[in-house]
This record gives sequence, structure tokens and C-alpha cells, in this order.
Amino acid sequence: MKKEHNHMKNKKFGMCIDLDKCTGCGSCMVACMSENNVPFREDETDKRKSITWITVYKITNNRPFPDTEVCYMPRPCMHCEGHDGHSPCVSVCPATATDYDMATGIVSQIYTRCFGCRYCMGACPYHARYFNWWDPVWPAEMEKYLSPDVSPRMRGVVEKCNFCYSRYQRALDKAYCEGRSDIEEDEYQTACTQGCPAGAITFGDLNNKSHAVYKLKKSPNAFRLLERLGTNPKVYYLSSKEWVRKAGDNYIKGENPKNIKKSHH
Amino acid sequence: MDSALIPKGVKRCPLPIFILGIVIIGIVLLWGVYAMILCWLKGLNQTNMNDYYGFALWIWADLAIIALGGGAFFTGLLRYIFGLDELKNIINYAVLIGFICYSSALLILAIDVGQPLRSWFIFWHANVHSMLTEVAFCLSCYFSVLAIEYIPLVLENRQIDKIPFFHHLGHNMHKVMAVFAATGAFLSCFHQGSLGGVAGVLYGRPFAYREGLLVWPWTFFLFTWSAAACGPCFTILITKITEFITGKKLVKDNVIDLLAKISGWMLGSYIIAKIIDTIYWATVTAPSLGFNLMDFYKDNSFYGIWILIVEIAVCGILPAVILLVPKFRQNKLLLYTAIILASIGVCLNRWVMVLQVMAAPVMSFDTWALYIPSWQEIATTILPVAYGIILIMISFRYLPIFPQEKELNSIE
Amino acid sequence: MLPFSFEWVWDAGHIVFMGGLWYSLSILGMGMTYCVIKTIIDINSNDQTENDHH
Amino acid sequence: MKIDRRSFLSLGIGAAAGTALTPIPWKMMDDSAIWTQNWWLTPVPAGGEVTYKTTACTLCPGGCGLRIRMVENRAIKVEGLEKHPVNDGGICPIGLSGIQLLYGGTRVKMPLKKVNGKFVKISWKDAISEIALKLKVLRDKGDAYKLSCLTGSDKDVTSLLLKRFINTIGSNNFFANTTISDSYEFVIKKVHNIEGSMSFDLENSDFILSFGSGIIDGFVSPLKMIRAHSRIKEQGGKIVQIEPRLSNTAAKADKWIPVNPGSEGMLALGLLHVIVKEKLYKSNIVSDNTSNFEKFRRLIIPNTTLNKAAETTGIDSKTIEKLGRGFANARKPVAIFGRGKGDSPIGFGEAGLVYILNYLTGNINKKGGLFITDNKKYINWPEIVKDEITNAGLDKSRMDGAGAGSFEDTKYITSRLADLMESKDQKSISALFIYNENPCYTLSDSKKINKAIEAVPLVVSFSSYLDETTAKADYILPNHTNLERLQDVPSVPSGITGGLVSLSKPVVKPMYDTKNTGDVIISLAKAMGGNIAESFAWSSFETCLKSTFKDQWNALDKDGFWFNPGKSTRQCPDLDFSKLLDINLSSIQPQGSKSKFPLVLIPKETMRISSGYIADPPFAVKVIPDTVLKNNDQVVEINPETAKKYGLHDTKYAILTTPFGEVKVKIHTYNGIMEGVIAMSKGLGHIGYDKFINGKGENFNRLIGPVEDPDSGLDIAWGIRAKLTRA
Repeated sequence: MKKEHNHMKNKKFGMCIDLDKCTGCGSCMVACMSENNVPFREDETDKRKSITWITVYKITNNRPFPDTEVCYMPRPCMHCEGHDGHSPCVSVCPATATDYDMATGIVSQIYTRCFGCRYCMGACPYHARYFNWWDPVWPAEMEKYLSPDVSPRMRGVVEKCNFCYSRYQRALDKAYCEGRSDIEEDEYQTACTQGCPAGAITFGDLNNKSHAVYKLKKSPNAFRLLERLGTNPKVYYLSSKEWVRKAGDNYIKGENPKNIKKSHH
Repeated sequence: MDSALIPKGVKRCPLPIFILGIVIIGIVLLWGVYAMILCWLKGLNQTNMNDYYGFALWIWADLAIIALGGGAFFTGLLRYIFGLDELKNIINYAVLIGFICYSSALLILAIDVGQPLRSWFIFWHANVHSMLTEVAFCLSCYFSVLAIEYIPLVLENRQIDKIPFFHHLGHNMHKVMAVFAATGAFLSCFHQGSLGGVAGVLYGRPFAYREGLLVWPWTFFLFTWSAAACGPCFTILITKITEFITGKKLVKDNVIDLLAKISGWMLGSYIIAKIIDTIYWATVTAPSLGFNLMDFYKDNSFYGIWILIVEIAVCGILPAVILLVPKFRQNKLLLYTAIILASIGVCLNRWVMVLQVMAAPVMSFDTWALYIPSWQEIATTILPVAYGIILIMISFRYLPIFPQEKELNSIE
Repeated sequence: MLPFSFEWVWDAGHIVFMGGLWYSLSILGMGMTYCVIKTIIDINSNDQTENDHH
Repeated sequence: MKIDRRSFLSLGIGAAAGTALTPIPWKMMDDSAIWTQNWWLTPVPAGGEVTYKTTACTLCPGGCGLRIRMVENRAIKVEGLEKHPVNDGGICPIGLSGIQLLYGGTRVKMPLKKVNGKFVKISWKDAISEIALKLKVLRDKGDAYKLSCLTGSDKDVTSLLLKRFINTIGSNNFFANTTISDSYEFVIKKVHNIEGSMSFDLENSDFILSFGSGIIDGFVSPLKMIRAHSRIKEQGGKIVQIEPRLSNTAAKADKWIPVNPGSEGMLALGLLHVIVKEKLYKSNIVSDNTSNFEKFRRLIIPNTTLNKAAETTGIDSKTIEKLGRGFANARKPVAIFGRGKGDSPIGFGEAGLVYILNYLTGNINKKGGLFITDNKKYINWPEIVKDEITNAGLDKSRMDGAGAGSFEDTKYITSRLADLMESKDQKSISALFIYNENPCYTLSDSKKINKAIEAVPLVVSFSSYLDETTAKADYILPNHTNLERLQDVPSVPSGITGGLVSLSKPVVKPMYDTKNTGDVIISLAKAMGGNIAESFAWSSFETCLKSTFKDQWNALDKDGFWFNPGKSTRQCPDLDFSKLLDINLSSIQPQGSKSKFPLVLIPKETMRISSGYIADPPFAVKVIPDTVLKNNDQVVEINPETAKKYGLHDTKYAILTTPFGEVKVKIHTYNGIMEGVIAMSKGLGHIGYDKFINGKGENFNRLIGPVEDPDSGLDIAWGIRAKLTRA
């Protein structure tokens, strides 16, 4: 690990999602499915069995008409760093089928290693992990559109968002061919970031001062989901609405979110 | 017909009745096997589990039967290590019950994983930081210990015992049984504990999460303790049921009383620890994560605070008191009440630590997830029960499980 | 599981865990081996004395 | 040797021990790992060189630029085209799922002919000559005018070729699907007496007053609108959304003002009252000399106007006054209108008043305001060659009554289609061509259309998919689908102030025996011979397109689009208020009796459900929330108070009845909807296509009936009275 430090500073890929801009259109979800060979079934209305690596939650302020407010919240995998890479899911996997990559901060999933115990799913408070309850089937000629960059998953294994790692690999390959040792910010963007019509998602290296996410995460409107648990997620949200920011975590009645000390940024 | 196989000096029911019993239970077993095969061939879509309920009925059944099978290790520990010699009269049965519980647990696990053919990855690619790895290792090792403890009993069958090799093998194994039992106790402590750790380490789940000692959350110790407390209760319960069905007294009261008394002490001390743990969790741990105790028990149609009260008061304090007071535990009815409540209590605890963990929402905008198992899940959960009954029937018929049986039931 | 699999790290966690595992397995293995060998020896020594019975 | 128990046992144990010592178990374990990794049910996609191809999306009128990722000759993924004026790299769920329409199971794979109620294969040559023969018979009988055509749009070259074709045959009865754009054109024509449409420069405005327009819910050009919305958020512009339901647009707006369904026009009147009475309008816009302004002023300044507005809309007069002042005093205000996605036109009463609202703030053709766009077509084809039959046919007026009399400024009255198809007299359709439209699903009172279309002797569908209408056709001449075909994609004006055309180019070779509809029409014309063949002198559709676009072709071919910012705005002549003096707002009242149907059913439109000609592909269906569709049940939204009043419970079944039909639905209680209103998602309940869309939910259009605007004749059906009873 120390050698790597000298060689190249570790990256920490992360996201900032502007909830004021997010329209809840669902493009991120579909872009992700299309990029990552996510299968579909005839009936996908049981959302607790429907694989959507990034899911758009609809949250409300629970006030009666006409004071009701609604906000959409896209939830990819948070790629929790936890404490020194001790993310909730990685630490529990018995077969080392999921890994926290110190060099990128990406939580990966090795489908061919996973034997489907689903402990990681229980560990994840965000429900970012999905199980393949069925064998994937692509009807008609649809196998033709499968991307060779991402291996389709077999029944009985867990899968999740990997920040489009295959795109990172492609970007690295390209840079390598061109004799560069590193990639530019815009060379590696996730499919959801790219597809979002509202430009609500910003993706980049949270450690890199020149990346847009570096500045955005410091906004006074920025918050993360369930910070109090110490999961230390790498997805930041921006909202100008206080009730939305407050919905990001749990608070005991009378607690002031501002006075709560949260784990390190 | 099979009298040559039946231990000398005891009476067993006629063979046709025995076979009829086996057939009846066998049908239930086959139903379970059918469901199991469905799960293996078609995958886990046969269950009602979902992405919120990755752990459900099966994991609960695993945890519960292992806790109930805890009688084997604890009785073994008392008998071989602490030298409580009276317990030799019940240790065989404790071992058999343990063996059934553990083999069932392994079977259920083999159905529960999405890719059963890859289950050995848990050993081969072990992540030693995972509680589940610890569970898998200790569980399978301890299962071999139970097998080793069960083998000498099998070898005592009248016909097998005639073969000199097996006769001597059984004899030799008896001699070193203390070493095996010690190893078993060591392994058992760890896997009972790590089963507790499975939920306790989930720091993303405030309902389950507990602080602890070194790498082990408090649930680690609570699970071991409760298994040691309630496992023997279950052993007594099964013994009593066997006595009822066979219509014979099989174990002397003083043995039962001794085991019940020890259980009482264990249960009493456990429940105090559990109460302290609950209070600390409810007043310190959970609030620091933004949760009130009642947040875990509201807004849903099943998980109310009643479950905590039942677990601690009705199935904890009450049986502990009964078992601790000699007058109470010597009253048959109260004893039965106590052992039944203790067994339910530990199952309820495991239920809460698996299913309620999954059901309770964590994100402020998430909702409770309730779940009803599919028939395939229920059938595969009943499968080990049927299997256990059959194994007990066969073992009881052909093996000298209860050393005191002959003395208590002399044949005219 | 074995020192040559790539998950293996020589840290305290691995040493304690795997140490415990291999220790238990050794005891079980050695115990059983002892029983079997002892039995074979017993049979051979008994054979002479018990032969007459058959 | 005798096998006794002992030797048997030893043999067994020996065998087990022996096997354990061999490599067999280890090899088997290893194999099991490899085998489960190459699980036979999991495909292994073939690799290859990755390339990108530029094209344009044809799945909705939005006109987004696309970049298709290819691996060898397979299309892998649809992405948005960067720098495209509409979407600049963004992409919507339907566009993304377009790949599934290409490779999916809903395609018509070859030309088909219906024989005895069943489709049978037919060759292209036979199909064309058979249809040509039937048309000849029609012409010879003097019934040429009975050939009609319905298309999704009348802006693209293929649709216009179809129009040219039926004109040449001798029929005026060309129909195109009517949308909010028809209302825009109607208003401009009516009040300024010029040809033009409207475009709203939302992103530069600082106060957007939206009369129910789903700015981020798929309004007309969805991606352009969503991008504008993000700009507004960045620049701090204010959005006020007027709508009975908390739509996504309302949720994101700075203020949501719930309004009684259908009373938006009255609100506009109330606002005008405030602005005119308090003289908040730009003084240079109108003076006492402006024709008929004084009359208009006198008409609306009595306080009764405000009171009536408050009463009808359910918004108190203080709020209306405040809103009027806020709007008029904003630096760059704009009022946008057209409900939801803008799929249906709205009445002139409402549209005209909202236009005046814009006009009085002086925002016409100003940055951040409303632009009058030029409708000038890029089509410049030679005149058609006419014979006697053609002339005779073209002399007849349109069967639907559009373009003449009181509807002289109206192009098509699609709501009369059903009657024309069913009728047996002179005014009846004998042959119907359908292109890029699915009337059996999309037109209001779809039940009636489904029945009526069966009475038409010859129905020819050019659809790529087996949709509801195509299933009823006599001939299916399947078009190449998206990503396979060459087609111009003219941009709809809303949101784009410049001239813009994109080009949809084939990125993959046609999968099946399909033909570009443009080529089919040219072949059909040639098969007809005579003046008809002469009118279609192009050798192929491609040459037709090239000659149509002339200088623009190079840009289209190279960049995928041609864009000229600002080129297409029109000067705004003076406004004639006389047309607004007898404005009619009564027709906006939802149909049905209040006593029988106490609730009002309104459509709910979202980006995740395609409600037009294209049905939702599987990916898009997958992201439909379970509060919209649960299993195959349509879920409707109502306020918890309304639910309580009618004894309805969340997630439970209910029967939804309107004057046009009855369906079983599930209830979803939602605080973000007015009491007494039911919202139901549009775009579900298909019966054509395949199992991934079929039978999911109910078709909204089946529950409503056409409502003709007395001013324009356009079908402005939107909501309807309804009731909910416990199932």
C-alpha cells in the first residue's frame, strides 16, 4: 500500500447528486441497466425483487395536502468507505467476493466468486445490493445488445453498482495506449452521470481538487445518507430544502441535525 | 424380526408399528425433499425472500436449531470437563439431538445459498473477518466432533459391537472423548458466538448493531450464553417428549433436576446480561445513531414492543425463576412450562435477531418489510424436523441411548 | 484457507483464526488417527487370545 | 468370496478413503466452480471493436440526437449525442430502451396480409400491386377522396410523402395526430393572422408560470425542457406550477398552486383582470388604439371576473392577485401552457388567454419569453401532377370539416375519425393508411375507434410493431424500426427557438424483411402509374431526402443534425383582441354529470411511460413505480380524505367508472392530489405487442371521450367525471 502512495495518490471516486435538479425521470436507472447488462422480467412490479443498481426513491415530507412536498433521490451504491475501507458489506462477505479497492474507493463484486449467501445484503442499510433470484433471460434477439465489457450474472449471486468499473478500465486502457499514466475527469464517467438529462449527477475523484465533485461535496447543502451510522459513503446529495437534508439521516425528536457530529468527510 | 438389532434387556414396539411411524414421518420428509429439490433446480425464486429479506426463515431456523442443539456442547462440557458424572445418563441423547440439529443446519444452509455448488468457496476463499466464515468453519468442525461423539454410540449396536474392530474402536474413542469434547466446546463457543456476531456486527443496521469486546459484539457472548442456557432445556424437553411417546421413564429425575438447575443458573445470568445489553442499546447505542427504542417497534403490523417483553420477561425471567427455585422445578408442570418457555425464548431471540433486523427500515424514508415464507421454505424447514424424528426413532430403537432405561423399565 | 491462496494475509486476524482452525482440525485428526491405530493394535493383540472362541 | 457385512463395510470405507486420496474429489470441486461460472443459462456476449454511430431518436416528437455504441455490427447501447441542441448528451428512459424495440419480440418481421381474419405472409411486390389495384378501383369509382391517411406528425418527409400520395390520388383527407402544437398554431393564426407556432425560452426566464405543463414530465420536447429546468434552477428562476396534482414538475416548482381540473383558463382570466385593472402590462405593448383592447379591458375589469375566477379555480382571490402582480412585475416572465406532456390540444379559450398574458408582459420574441416560430416548411417539392380524378377529389372539402367554415384555421379534427370510418354515406373512409400512429390506442374513446376501424374496407399499416391498430389492419407493410431507418427528425418548436432538423440514420442493417415507408410509398406510386408515378419521380426515399434538404444534407449526414439558432422566429404583428371578446371557457368542464360521477379523473404523465404511438419497452416498464402499476393492476392516486369519504383503502381494489367505461384499479392514497380528483397514468393497458407490455394496467384513453373545442374543433379531451366504488 505504501508503495502505491509514493507512486500515485489514491483516488476516491464519488458522486454528487443535485436533488434540486433531479426530475425523477428514471434515465439513470435505465442507462445503468443498459450499460451493465441488467436483465428484466415480465413482471417487475415487486420492487424488492427488481434489479436496479441505481434506484430512484420518491420521498415526501409527509405533510397533508396542499403542503405536501416530494423529492426524488437516486440511490446508487454508496461505495461506503466505512472506517479505513471497512465498509458494511465488504467486511461481512465470507468468501471475499466483494472488495474495497483502496486505489479507487470502489466496492467491487466478483460474481463468479459469490455463492449467494446474501449476508452483504443484510449488512447494507441502503438496499443497494441485489440478488439474482432468477436466471437472466433475454428474449427474442435481445442477447445481441449485451455489452461484452460486463459479464452477465448467473442466478443465485449478488450484484450491485460498481460505478461502471468497466468504463474505468476502458479509460485506463485508452490512456495507456496513448502513453499517459492517468486519465482525465471526463474520460471516466458513469453511465447514469452521462445519461442524466438534467445534469443532476456529477462524478469524479473526491480527492482531486480539480474535479467538480471536490467542490460540490463542500457545499452547505451537501449531505450523505445515514452518515450517523459511520458508513462513510462516497455519494453526496445536494438539496436546498431542509426537510430533504434531514431525511438523509435519522434523528431523535428534538435533536438538531446541525449539532450532530458526523463521521469525517 | 429385527430383535437381533435391538439392545438387550429393553422392549421396543412391534416392527410394523415402527415402520408405519417411519412411513408417516417419511411422507413429510419427502415433501421437504421435494421442496428442497425445487429450490436447487429452479433457484431461490421458489422462496418469498427478496432483496430486503436476504436472510429469512431458513437463517432463523439455522440459528434456532443450533441454539437448541447447544445442549450437546454444554452437557458435554459439564460431563467431560467439569466431571458432572450423573450427566452421562443424558449425554448420549444430548449428542444425538445436537447431531440432528447441526446436520439439519448444514442442510438448510446448503439450500439457502444461491449457488450451492460453490459453497466450499466459504472455506477456500475464506474472509476471516466475516462472522459467517467463523460460523462456517466452527460449525462444520463441530459437526465432525458431534459425528465423532455419535459414532461410539452407533458402534454399541448389538450387531456392530460384535465386530472386534468396531468394538475396540468404540472403546478407544470413549477413552479420548474428553479431548474431543473439549475441542467441541471450544469450537461451539465460537460458532454460537459468531452466530450472534452475524447480526451484532451489522453497523449499518442499528437494530442489530452492538458494541463489544475486541472484534466481538456483545451479541457474540449473549448467543453463546443463551445457547448454553436453553440448549439443555431443549434436551430435557425432547427427553420428556420421548418418555411420553414411548411411555417409559428413561432418565432419572436427579439427572434432569441437575441439568435443569444448571440451566436455571445459566438462564438467570443470561437474562440479566440480556437486560443490561438491551438497556444500553436502547439508551446509548441506538440514540447515538438517531433511533429511539420505539422506532424499532412501531409503524408495522407485527413487530411491536410485545416481542421484547415476551422474549425477556415471559421466556427469560419466568423460566429462570422456575428453574432456580428447587420447589418450582421439582413440580413437573412448572418444569415443563419452564423448559418450553426457555426453548421458545431462544427461538424468539434468534427470530428477532434475523427477521426483525431485516424488517426494520434504516433510511428515514424506507418502509417496514414484512414477509411470509413460501410453502417451499416451510417444507424445507420442516424437513429437518422429520429427519430428526426418524433418526431419533431409529437410534432409540437400535442403540442403547439411555443407560438407565434397563434399570427403570425392567422386563418381566 | 491455505497460505498460498491470494486472500491470505499474514496479519494477526489470519494467524489467530487460521491458527485456531488448524489447531482444532489437528486435534480431531490426531485423536481419530490415534483411536484407529490403537484399535488395530488391540485387535492384533486380542486375536491370539480370542481366536479360540471362534 | 462371500460378501458378508463385514467385508462390505470394509470395502465401503476403503473405497471412500481411497477416493479421497485420489485427485477426483478435488478435480470435481474445481470443475463445479468452473461450471457454475459458465452457467449455461447465462449468455456470454461476443466481443469486438467498439465504434460509435450518430443518429436521431424517432420514439417521440422530442427529436434527440443519439450516439449508438456498436460492437462490430451489433448495437449495444443508446447514448445521448453531446452538443445536440435538444439533449446535449442526455437521454430519456424510453430513448435508452429503444435498443429493446430493435431487438425485441414485438416486431413485424415481414409484409403481411389478412386473410380470413389471420395474417399470412405476402411478398412486397404482391402487397404493393394488390394495394395499388384497390386504389385504382377506388379512383375509378370516383371515390378517390375516400382514401384517408393518419400519421403521427405532419412535419417529417415520410408523412408529407404520404400526404402528397393521397393528394395525388385525389383526396384531401389527410390526418395527423393533433397535439398542443396545433393549439399554438391556432392561437397565432387567430390573434395575429399569421402562420406560426410558439416556443418558450424557459431557461432564460426568471418567472415561469406553468398552466399544468409537465416541464420535467415529458412536455413536447422532454429533454430540452428538462435541461432548461436545470438552467432555471442554476440561475434562480422561479417556477409556479398550476395543476390539480403534485406532479414532478409541481414538486420541483417554487410554488405549487392546486387548481380545480379544467379551470386553468379561468385562472388566466383572473390574472389578466389583475394585470389589466392595475395597469401592470407593458405600456408600449397596448395603447388605447390597439384594436379592440379597450373592449377587452372593459370586459374583464369588473370585480365579478376575479370573483368568478376564484370560485371556479378554487384559488382565493388574494392569491390570484398576488400571482398576477408577481408575474407582471417579473423581469422576464413567461407563461407556458398545454397540460402534461402536451399530447392533447387545449381549447382556444384557455390558450388564447394565456397567450395574452404573455403578450401583455411584452415578452414576445424576447429573451426569456415566448417566441413566435416560423412554420415555414423545408419541403420544396415540385407541384403534384394532377389528372381529372385528382382534380375532382381535391375540389371536395375535407370530410371532417376542418379548413372550412368556422373551423377554417383548423387542420384536422381527429375526433371525427371514428364516425367517418363507421358511416356508410358519402362522407366515409374506404381506405386508411396509418403511419407512426396507433389510433386504436391513443385516440379518446378508443373502444369506439376499435369498432369503427373494422368497418373500413382497406386498412394499411406501416407499423414496425404489432400494435393495437396494426392488429386490425388488412395489410401490414412494416417499416424499418428505430436504429434501422433513414428518416428526418424535424424538431418541434417548443423550447427550441432556432431551426433544427436531425437525421435518423440506420446504424444496423435491417433485421427482418422490412422496408422504409418512404420507399414503399414511392414504389406504390410507381405501381399506380400515370400522374401518380410522375408525382413521385424520386428513385428512392434517400434521393428524395437528399434533394429535399439540399445544402443542409451535408451537415445532417456529418453531424447528425442541422441547427441554425434564431433563424426561425417571426416578427410579431399587432394583436387583434376582437377574437378574445367572446371567449368560450365552458367546454373545459369535464364531461359527465356531477351527481352520477362526483370525482374528476385526470391523466398522470411521466417520463417513464411512453403514452403515444410507441409503447414502453421492457426497461422502461421496469422503472414504473409500484404506485402506478402493481402486477397487472393499474393503480390510481387519490387524496386520503377522498379515499376515506368513499370507503377506499390504500393498495386495495376499486372500480373506476366514467361515462365511457369501467375498469378495476388499485388505490394509492397520496397527499399530493386535490380532494375529489383521481389521477391515472397514461400509456398503460396495451393489448398488442408482447408479454412485457401487454395487459399491464388500463388504457386511459378508453375512459374518456372526445371533446370538441367550439372554437377550433380540436379534440381537447383531457379529464372526465368519474366515480370510484369499492371492489
